[in-house]
Amino acid sequence: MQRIGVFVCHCGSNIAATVDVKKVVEMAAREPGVVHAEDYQYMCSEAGQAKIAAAIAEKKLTGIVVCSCSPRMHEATFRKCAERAGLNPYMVEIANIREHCSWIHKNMEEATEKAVILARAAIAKVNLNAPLKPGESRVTKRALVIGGGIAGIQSALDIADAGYEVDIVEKTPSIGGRMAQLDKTFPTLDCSACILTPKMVEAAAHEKINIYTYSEVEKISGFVGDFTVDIRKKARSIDANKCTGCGACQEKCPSKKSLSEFNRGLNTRSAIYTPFAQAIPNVPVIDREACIKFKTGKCGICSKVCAAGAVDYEQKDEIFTEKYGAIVVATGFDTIKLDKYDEYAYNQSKDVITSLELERVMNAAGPTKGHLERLSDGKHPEHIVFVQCVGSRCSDERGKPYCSKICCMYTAKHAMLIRDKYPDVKVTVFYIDVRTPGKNFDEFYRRAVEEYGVNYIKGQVGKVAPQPDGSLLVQASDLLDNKQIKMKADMVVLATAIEPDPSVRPLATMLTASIDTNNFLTEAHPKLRPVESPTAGIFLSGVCQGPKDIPETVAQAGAAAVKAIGLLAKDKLTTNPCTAKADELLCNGCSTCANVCPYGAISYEVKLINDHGVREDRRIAVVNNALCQGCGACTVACPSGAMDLQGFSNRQIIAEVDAICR
Amino acid sequence: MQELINRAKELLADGTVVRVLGWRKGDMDYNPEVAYFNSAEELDNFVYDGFCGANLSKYMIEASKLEGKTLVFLKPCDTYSFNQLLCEHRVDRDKAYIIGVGCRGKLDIEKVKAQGISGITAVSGTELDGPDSIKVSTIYGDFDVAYTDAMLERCHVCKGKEHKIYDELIGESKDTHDMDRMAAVAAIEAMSPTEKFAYFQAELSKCIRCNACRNVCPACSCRKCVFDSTKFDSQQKANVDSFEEKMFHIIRAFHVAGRCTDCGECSRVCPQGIPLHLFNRKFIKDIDELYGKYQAGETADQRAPLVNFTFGDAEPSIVNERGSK
Amino acid sequence: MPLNEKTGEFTPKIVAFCCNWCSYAGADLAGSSRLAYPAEVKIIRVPCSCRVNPMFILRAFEKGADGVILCGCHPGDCHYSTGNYYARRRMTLLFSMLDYIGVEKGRTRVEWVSAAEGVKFSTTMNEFAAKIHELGPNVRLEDLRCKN
Amino acid sequence: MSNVSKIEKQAALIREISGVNPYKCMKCGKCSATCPAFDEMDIKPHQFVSYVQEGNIAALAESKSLWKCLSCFACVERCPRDVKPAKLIDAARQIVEREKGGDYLMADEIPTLLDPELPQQLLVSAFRRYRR
Repeated sequence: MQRIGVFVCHCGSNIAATVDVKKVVEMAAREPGVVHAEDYQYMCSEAGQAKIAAAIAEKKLTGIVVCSCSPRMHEATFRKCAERAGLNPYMVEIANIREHCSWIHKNMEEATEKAVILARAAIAKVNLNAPLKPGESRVTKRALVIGGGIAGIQSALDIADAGYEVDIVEKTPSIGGRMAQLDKTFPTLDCSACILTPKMVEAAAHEKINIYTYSEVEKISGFVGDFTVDIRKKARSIDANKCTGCGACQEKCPSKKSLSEFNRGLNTRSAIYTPFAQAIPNVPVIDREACIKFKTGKCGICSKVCAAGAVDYEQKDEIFTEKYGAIVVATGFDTIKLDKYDEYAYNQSKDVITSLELERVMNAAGPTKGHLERLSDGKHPEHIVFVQCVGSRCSDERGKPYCSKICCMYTAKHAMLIRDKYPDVKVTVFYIDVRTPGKNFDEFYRRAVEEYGVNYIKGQVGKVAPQPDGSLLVQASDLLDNKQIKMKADMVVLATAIEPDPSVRPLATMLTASIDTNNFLTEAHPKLRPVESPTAGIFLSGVCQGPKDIPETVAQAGAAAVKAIGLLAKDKLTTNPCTAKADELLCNGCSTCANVCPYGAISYEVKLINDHGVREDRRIAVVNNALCQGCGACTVACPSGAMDLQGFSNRQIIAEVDAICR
Repeated sequence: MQELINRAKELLADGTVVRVLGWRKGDMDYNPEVAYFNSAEELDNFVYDGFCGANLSKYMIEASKLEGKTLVFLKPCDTYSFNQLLCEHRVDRDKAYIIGVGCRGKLDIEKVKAQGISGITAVSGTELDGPDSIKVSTIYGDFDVAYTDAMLERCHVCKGKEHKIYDELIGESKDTHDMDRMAAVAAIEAMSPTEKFAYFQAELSKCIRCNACRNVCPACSCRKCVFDSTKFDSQQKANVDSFEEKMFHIIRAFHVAGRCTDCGECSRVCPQGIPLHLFNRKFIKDIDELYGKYQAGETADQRAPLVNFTFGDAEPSIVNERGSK
Repeated sequence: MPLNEKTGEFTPKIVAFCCNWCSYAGADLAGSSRLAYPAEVKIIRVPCSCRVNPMFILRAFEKGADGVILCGCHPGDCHYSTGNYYARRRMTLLFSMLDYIGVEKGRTRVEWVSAAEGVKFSTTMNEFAAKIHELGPNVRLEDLRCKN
Repeated sequence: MSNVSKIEKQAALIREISGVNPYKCMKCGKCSATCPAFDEMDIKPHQFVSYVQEGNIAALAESKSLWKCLSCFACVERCPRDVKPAKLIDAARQIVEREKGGDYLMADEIPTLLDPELPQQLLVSAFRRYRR
């Protein structure tokens, strides 16, 4: 028989205001196995934990139930407390009488009754708990960073500087990511390339960093400390060791009609190309869809002009299988498609562009060589209208429900840069709210208004209509004047919502990392563990976790790196002991359980079994505790009930059911 | 029948097999028993006629543990069960020598009795190559009963005359399928919830928890049944109320869902005449309709529907649309 | 019959199995957002919806539960990748069987609730409790011996 | 019925008829930016939402806008928050008609409502919608 202690927390008034904690103590004390019950103001506090420890020692408790907040909040706290007091940490159960009780019920009598029942269920469960001992698994001292933008580069540099090997996998031909496409950065207006390219070079030159560009993660197996990852290095059709990056091939390539991904499709590139001048590695890629040699078999000009003989049409995709202890996800973002926003005429007029496209237009290396001009006719614009919140803060399926966070600032930046360089150009910004929290951010926005004369109008644009004379008619609200405005513009710039890069969804599935309805990766805790995925060993860096600007991205990338370093610094990891376990005497060896195991944790062996005197060789399921994550799929698939889950056993759950239905 | 005995003797004699698993005469003509035969002499008691309905596949679980090969006679429908057991690693193919025996449908003495015939002393004409009607001798005289009128329900919904796994075949089989397999299930589905409940309440109240259904079922082959183990706090108890046997039968059917070949043994052996196959068939019907046609035991390397899924599977709420009005 | 001692009203017993990663967290969010639902709902935490054995559900009914609801991560979002897909098939077949033997359909339900869907959790529980109130006490599946 | 409860009831009724939750509005003004009848209106589409939020249905009922809205549903289509001002306006129209007791728009009322600036189609469709 267990000797159980029950500890009821007031949580200040969070619980005690709606639950009669004394009554819970009184009722719990009557439950079988309970030898001690008490309440306290804050059980999670040092004093509260001391009470628990004291009771464990004095009453020789073999199990404890803490009636408090959600186990997701403090289960770990109380387990550690029990462990310090000499009790196996898995002999602790939490009755959630805050989130699931006091916070949602108003009637004290009802809430108290429910709290008693929840306590009773936890007591019934702990009566059947058994001490569990975590196992150990090894840590491969190497990290994988998925995504080679500023987030991935920063994480990789930080991990490498701590002395660990890092591989970066980047799906495009060069690292650099979105930041490489930007012209200037807010709020300091320094040139994006000037601050990014040194970091790219540093990463490429770092002896601990290995970069796989034009590569994708194909398969991930294993678990924290011991991931095995297949990386597909797509065929570049260029021998990177021979290529000198002279660029002759690109110049001579006769197929020049492909839209440049780097310039957001605003101009074209050759079939053999490096995305931009500062690309790392400075090795071109042949776009086999566009290449004449690949399409017709004739051409081969690039090969002829290559003095180094680096062009290799026969090159094949390669698969590298590597082991990692930690994985940092830094897959970044893209802007949403605007197909569903006909009212902004994005698909009808070349002069309606997204802000990211404007970055390329403003950039000296961009399609207009940095001259601000209309893309339809190359004319200098007289009036530019900026539209904020295009697709952000939308509750319908056309856009995204969240605020994209960066648009207010970059729009102010664009407006300011244009007014600075071309004082003759009139700039109007339509906004719903201007959101500029952040150091020097609001000051920046105010400067755009006060010093640069940018006209901010509160109200949304309802319609952009291309006119026969080539101009754009913008119809919008001026909410402060309660007017409907119709104005002519030469260009319209849409502050388009950002969304996680679509590659993150299949990746999340491979990683078994949770993802939210907007495809942002979920953090383990929104406040306390913001850079970790709930899946152990997976860390989140940059916009894959939520919209953020460059400084925040870099900060988070560093934080994710530190978390990864913390993991890599360990020699061994303790594993979750709540794993599945097969009862050898009951196992049929039928393989049903292995069929449903998502981790391949179940294997079979033929073993001599002594079943109450009958000795025979039997095929028995064996669970690998390092692989098993404790989902329990096997336990239900098993017809004989041989497979059970430690910590959530059939009898424990049934005891809870019985206690609730009593 | 003699052909089977002769072949069995040959195989015993040449050492291919060390024992034979088949049927021997019982106390009554309609009660043959499952038996092992270890020698040519023992085979004199061997019998194979219309009453040899017993599915021998399940016995092969134990036979697989014995030294040497066992000769086993399997009817076409029994081979599905054998395949399913093979798929679940419960039988050893190398330990079995399978003779696929012919079948023209198996007989149910209850069907004969249901025709008002009692005091039965002997039944003849039930052999594979026998006449279209069987002769039933009673203390009141002899009666002729058409073979099909005395057939088990399961044979009216026969899965086909093809053996799915065998080493050799002896005897012609007949596809006796002449009824809609799912008709009875559909009829219950069409009832109101109250009628359904009343129907199953009435049927299951007859259950005496003798466990015959479980013990004969080739899919219910766990070393220890959950209803006998302490793992679920559900150890065998006497039935005291209406729920216990419902839970037992639902769970029993659920545990074999996707694995049940619909061999009909459960209903055949139930001493209370409960149509237990109606539970299994309900799952089969749902699986076929929701997840695509599936026949357990069709081959030995299938993935059962309950250990499989597709991303677009129906949500459980579909029961609200498909179920009772 | 679970009648309130004082009011004589029907107070159902409702068991909610919630997966640890999404739905239990969704219930926590409902709590921290103070989104009320009836106290009749009691939550049992399981690691994944695929941990819920049909036996548990029948057991709850046997012991006098009037409704049982299973909540898990949305299909595709399972913390263990595939658990809820198995749970989905299992529960579909089980519920269909319960319907087949004449148990009222509304007594069982599966709902996918993410960690972010506190509102959905609370509305689901309110709806489900309302449905159970409408159906009244569970008499068809209860083990009558357990009552005094 | 007290005035307060009447206001509450009407506001609730508008929400029920329209199926719209006016509190989802983030006051971006896209409805008014979109509206082709904006200049004709005394209460502008985006203000409609605030009037419903505040329960000021009486003012809505008396407003010209009620009959100036073309029901072109451009605002419904473009509203990023699914607030659908045109549906609120339509609901307000229904309330006005119901208050009259007959629930319906009468044929003899049409000539007085005719406006050369507005398409007659609108009145025809309103007639179809609100007649018996």
